[in-house]
Amino acid sequence: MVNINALGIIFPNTYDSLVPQLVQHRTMASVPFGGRYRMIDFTLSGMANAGIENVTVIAKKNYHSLMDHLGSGREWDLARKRGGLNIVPPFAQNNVNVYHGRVEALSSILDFLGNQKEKYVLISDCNVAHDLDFAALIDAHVKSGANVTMVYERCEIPETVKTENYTLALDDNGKVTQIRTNDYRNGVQNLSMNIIVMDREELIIMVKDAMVRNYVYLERDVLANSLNILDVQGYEYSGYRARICSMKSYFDENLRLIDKENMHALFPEERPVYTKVRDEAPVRYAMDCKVKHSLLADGCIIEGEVENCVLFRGVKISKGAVVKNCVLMQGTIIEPNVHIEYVTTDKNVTVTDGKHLEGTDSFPVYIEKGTVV
Amino acid sequence: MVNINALGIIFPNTYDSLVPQLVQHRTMASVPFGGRYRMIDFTLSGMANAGIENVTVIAKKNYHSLMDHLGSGREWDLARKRGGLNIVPPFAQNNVNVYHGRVEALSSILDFLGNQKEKYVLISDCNVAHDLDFAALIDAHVKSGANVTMVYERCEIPETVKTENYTLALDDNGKVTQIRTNDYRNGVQNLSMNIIVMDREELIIMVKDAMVRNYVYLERDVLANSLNILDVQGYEYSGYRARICSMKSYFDENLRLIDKENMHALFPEERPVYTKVRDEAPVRYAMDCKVKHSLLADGCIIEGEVENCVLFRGVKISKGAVVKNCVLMQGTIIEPNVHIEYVTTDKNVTVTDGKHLEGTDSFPVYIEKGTVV
Amino acid sequence: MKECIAMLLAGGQGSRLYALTKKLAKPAVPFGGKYRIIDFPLSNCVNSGIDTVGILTQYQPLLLNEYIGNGQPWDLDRLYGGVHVLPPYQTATGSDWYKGTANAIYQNINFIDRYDPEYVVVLSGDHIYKMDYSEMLDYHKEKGADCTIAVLNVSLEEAKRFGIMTADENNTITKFEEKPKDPKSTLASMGIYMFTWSKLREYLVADEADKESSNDFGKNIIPNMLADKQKLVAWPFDGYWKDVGTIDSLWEANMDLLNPNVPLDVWDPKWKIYARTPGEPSHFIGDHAHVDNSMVTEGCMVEGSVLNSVLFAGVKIGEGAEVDSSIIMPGAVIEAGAKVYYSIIAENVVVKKGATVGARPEDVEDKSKWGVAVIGEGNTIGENAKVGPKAMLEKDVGEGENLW
Amino acid sequence: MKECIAMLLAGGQGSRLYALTKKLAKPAVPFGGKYRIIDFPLSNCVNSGIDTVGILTQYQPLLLNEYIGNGQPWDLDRLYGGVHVLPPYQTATGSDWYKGTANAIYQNINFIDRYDPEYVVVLSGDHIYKMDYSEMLDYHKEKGADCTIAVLNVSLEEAKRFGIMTADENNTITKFEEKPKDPKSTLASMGIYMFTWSKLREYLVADEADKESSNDFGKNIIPNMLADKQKLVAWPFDGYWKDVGTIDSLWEANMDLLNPNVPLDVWDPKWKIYARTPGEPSHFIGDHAHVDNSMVTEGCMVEGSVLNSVLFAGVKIGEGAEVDSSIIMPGAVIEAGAKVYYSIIAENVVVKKGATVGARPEDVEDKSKWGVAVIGEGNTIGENAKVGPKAMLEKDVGEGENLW
Repeated sequence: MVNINALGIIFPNTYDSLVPQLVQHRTMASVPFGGRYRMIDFTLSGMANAGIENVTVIAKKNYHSLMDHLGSGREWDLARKRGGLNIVPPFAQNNVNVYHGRVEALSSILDFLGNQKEKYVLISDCNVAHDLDFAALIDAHVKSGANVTMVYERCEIPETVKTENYTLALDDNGKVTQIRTNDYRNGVQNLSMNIIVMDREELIIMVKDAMVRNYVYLERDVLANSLNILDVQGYEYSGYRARICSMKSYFDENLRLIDKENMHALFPEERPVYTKVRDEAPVRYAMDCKVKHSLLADGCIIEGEVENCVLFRGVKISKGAVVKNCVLMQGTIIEPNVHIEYVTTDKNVTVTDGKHLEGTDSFPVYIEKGTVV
Repeated sequence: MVNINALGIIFPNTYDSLVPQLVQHRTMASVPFGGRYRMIDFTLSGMANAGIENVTVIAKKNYHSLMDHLGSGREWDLARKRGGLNIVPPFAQNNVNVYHGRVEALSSILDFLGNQKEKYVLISDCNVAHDLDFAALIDAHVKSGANVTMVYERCEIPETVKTENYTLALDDNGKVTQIRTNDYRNGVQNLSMNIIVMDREELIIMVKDAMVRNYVYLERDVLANSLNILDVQGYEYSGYRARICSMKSYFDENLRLIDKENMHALFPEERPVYTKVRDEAPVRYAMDCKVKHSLLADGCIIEGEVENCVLFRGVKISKGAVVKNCVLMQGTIIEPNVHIEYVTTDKNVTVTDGKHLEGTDSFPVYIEKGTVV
Repeated sequence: MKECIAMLLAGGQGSRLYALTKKLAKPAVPFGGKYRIIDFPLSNCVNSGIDTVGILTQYQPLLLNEYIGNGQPWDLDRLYGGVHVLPPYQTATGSDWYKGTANAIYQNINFIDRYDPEYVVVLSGDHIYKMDYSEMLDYHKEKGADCTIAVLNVSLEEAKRFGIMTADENNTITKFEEKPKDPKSTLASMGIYMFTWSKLREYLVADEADKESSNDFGKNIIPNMLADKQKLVAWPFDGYWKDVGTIDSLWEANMDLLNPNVPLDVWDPKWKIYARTPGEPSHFIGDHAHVDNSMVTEGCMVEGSVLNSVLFAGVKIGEGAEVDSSIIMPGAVIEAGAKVYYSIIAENVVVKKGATVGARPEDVEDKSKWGVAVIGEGNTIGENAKVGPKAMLEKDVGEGENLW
Repeated sequence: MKECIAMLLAGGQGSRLYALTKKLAKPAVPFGGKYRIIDFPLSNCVNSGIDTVGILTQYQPLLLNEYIGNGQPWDLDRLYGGVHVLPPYQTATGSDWYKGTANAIYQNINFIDRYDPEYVVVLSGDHIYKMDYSEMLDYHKEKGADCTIAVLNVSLEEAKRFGIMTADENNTITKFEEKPKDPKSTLASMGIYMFTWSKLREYLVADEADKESSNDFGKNIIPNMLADKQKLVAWPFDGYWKDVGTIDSLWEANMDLLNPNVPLDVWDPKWKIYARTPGEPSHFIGDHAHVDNSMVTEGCMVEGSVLNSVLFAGVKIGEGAEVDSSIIMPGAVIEAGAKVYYSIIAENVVVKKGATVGARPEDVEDKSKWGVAVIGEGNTIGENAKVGPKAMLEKDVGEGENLW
């Protein structure tokens, strides 16, 4: 009767380096996305919706905003006496030791892993917002009898991740025959989504062994070299996904969401995406405002003109302002008669009266947190 | 109607160095005390009982067990949407920067301090378990009109803190005329308890100024040099207190609590001490066990003989075992026919069948966490 | 011990809200895009520093109970205190439904005594307003009153519908009349009473012993205290306040949110109105949408025209649909080309393609026939059907049906 | 959607517990040192993976309500699901107190439907046992049953007090009799029913329509299902189980905790019994204290002799006092030199210096006069007073008074 027999492990800092401006004060996991979410919400809600009741987040750095966002895990119904949400800060241990690979990160929680009751482990990064049904994934893993299941998508490898990816070669039965590191080929590949499922006790043995051998990366150093002895299965995800792998993709993926179909694909009714509640009032559309083709989160006040924009919570667009093709994060204030296009503002940016600011489709401007322009 | 107009700030790591064995895997704040508490429980419950609804814990290192203990602050009724309990890990910020003095620690939360609504700030360490009425202290501070109120007790300075203390010289009106650093005199002194109350906005200015001047210690570098321009008031605490300043004092202070009067003094009914709930069953006294002059926390099972001991949660004393003058932390298992005296065991120690182990009054033996003897 | 706790009377069925309260207690009726009526007094409590609230209810409490839950959305999940829903119960010596407002409090004397408060503020669950009860308490203490009643200045005409006070120059109340035909004053009771608990307790016990009493604050407790020369004081309030007990007043209060000249502001970060919300994605405004002077919230999909209206969570407005001066409650769908004018559309209603609900007053010749149209929860208005103004529908309407 | 939710019948006043349930619903009666009776079924639920529980109650719910609160102590504070106390309520068409166990569930069909469960397990709030309901559910599914009833093998003599099943070799129930004079079987119903919800729902609706019905599971629902040839299956349970509805059984169940040969173990970390506890300091055992074969918990101060007894939180046993085979509930004080034998001392009772309550059976000549003595909540037994065995006190006893 207990729900799904797996625990979750999330790495919030993976691919931080691809969006340096966005992670100055936060982790990839806490990068705001889609008006009211943070990247981790998709992975964490996916786990919660699959019935996973025990999730560990292994933080690396800059995780204060993440702690604040996750709190006790209440919003994901993960505030539990037993299991629930557990954030492990690497520095909390006596040895100040910022791990780099998954092996080292996992080695810091081996005792914990040993004491859990769940049979399987689901491991994920959070730089991709998706609607992967984790319950179906785990089910497929169990049915296949494989040692490890790796999720991949069929796509071209984005330029920025050509030096930081795994791709899979598969046989006709979906068995992984090769794991390539930093695949730079053009054309559609089986790009790993860095989501894997495996047996908890096998993972513990694997990590212990890897530590002894001084291995760093779970996929490159361990799995890739064990395909002859392990049954590693590929699992394709072909649904909607927003991959954040550059400042440009951050901008593009936000705007791409302004579409009924895409919204339904990323936010299906049967698998809600949870996030921290902020008690904002509804959006106030003032008299004579103009808004077209946009996404707006609660707490915004709109007096001016908005087109093809994603407005996060509490954004104010003053009278006479014109805002087009923009991603404006929480608390951005656009003063009267401002004209901006192709701009991403970080939190609490103010663009003052009458300013004109324009990026281009291929090079959107980014304005740092708290800046007054 | 809002309760007391002060926020709390707690330093969990102060005096860690005096009990090195106890803080190998924890902070001073999370050192177990009195059978079912941690040191921070006394300070934090005192704040909660005074009606303080906004408490920040500025951690330095080893704070994972502390995070686990405090959780969302629910047990202290500090799980709030606004205010409540807030743990600030120093490494959470981008600059990896372990502060040493209060000035640097406070400087890391200046923005936060600036945004709060409370008029006063109450700052405390947690190496002393006491029953100081913080509401009365803050009240006295407000009534006195002083800039700063410092709490002290009249006592001899313990040897181990002679190199790490402040003492106060006071005039007839209780005004502090001198703050001595590392006072090594014998005899009764006005020993600072490192608990101070002051105006929040004045504290912000003071810390900013100290940062500019590269000052490190709030008391030594700032207050001690400003007694001519600031009205610093002394406030004497003369109630029961257990000061943890050495492994010996840790042992002694636990045993000193086995006394009706002392229990009532540290745990008065009108100001309960809260701690994390652990769902242990009541203590089971088996047939023909013998227990005398002891404190026992829930979850213990007693089959043997116990005298003058403090048993933490879930300790098991097997048949035929004799345990005298011991402090046994959570999960300690004493197997049959063991004889131990003058021993402190850390968590999850097992003393195996028939072993004999004896320290002395002046030199109690300490056994590390998880050891099997 | 708590200095002051609040008792919130949420008992009424709110039968004048008809179709809207068939399955819902009045305080749970949706309001203002993402709130329910009870969010206002509850948020007032927590913003005023009152952390202990008893909610007295006996009508359809299930939804209200679930909505309140542990009180966390209002920061009222406290270990000591917090919010508690208090239905009637049986004791060893018998049992009773709440007979009147005073009896509801009387039956919960044990609850109140547990917190040993000095003061108890009695509130209603069906008023929209923002008020700092701590200021009212300060006034109560300053005046040394036994009971302080919040009052509003109304017109002589309106006064006939209220409990009306006469007060001297110190605001001491000298007279109290329920719905006077010939009002002597325009100080209307807002139904918000601050009592010194020991005093109220005494009067509740006496009132319960009086078999003739209707056990009501306005009819019994207040007149009895006045007759005994207890000190009753009027505390004047000049902010926004509205009893939303009727369809018209509920509609108006929602419209007031859209009027920049009315002092009802839910966007003020210093006095937030808290609510339990489902948490849906950002709302979507389509290419051909037109939104003007309106409120729109999470989960909405707007592809049509929305004017002077309040949309709740998850509402869908299809392409070419027209919504004017209406309140569209959670989950309702207005399909392409449908028209909704001056209406209240309850939760999960579907107005199918091309259907029309309600009318603009300017489009109705006989003004006596005009009024706000209401479609009750979960009903469907068929394609191209027509529902006239002032309608009060509690059933589906078939395709093409004309109920004008 | 939830696969299985639990409905816990906690309605009874428990009048056979007399003085102990005067201000308390039976499920809230303290048990086993730090628990209350209801902790057992609630902990069973959460340990079995059931995270949605409705508690049906109408008698003195205030304390039970406060005790359950948001369900956090049992890890049942869930955003979707969790524990909910369900008192009776009024609807637009009327209102009713719960008429019987089946009616209590009937009135909350809306609550159950909200979770759209496949199965509903119906539990009682007054049994002490540890059971994995998920095993029962597996059995129910495996057998393809409409209703599975947990049964215990009892003696022929005991069988007369129970609902007794006759089952075939596949455990399919062929016959059910309430308290038969001449039992045909020794399979006794434990009052734990696992239903396929769609089936139960059907029978509840039919039962409600039947004006003759007493709306009870044992008297109506089960016999009706049996008569209709629905598949009813017996699920044999062989662990510890006790109905603690009488003073004697309540006392015995507490004593069972002290008996190493009885399979009732609250120390098992794999099946914890959760409770809401006040959180008091470690307990203190004095220099001259003597504690043997007993349970002692937080906040106790023991300076006297405690034998074969269960002490609850904050109990004080003075120097030279003697407590034997007794249950001392939270906050009670047994002063120096007082003697308490074979008694249940309710919350906050004070037994003053030198007083005696109860007697050892060996010290009573006429055995028919012997029995467990009970002192009701909050009473004081004066210095050197004497209260005999089998007493049932609900008032103070003066200094030196002899009530033997």
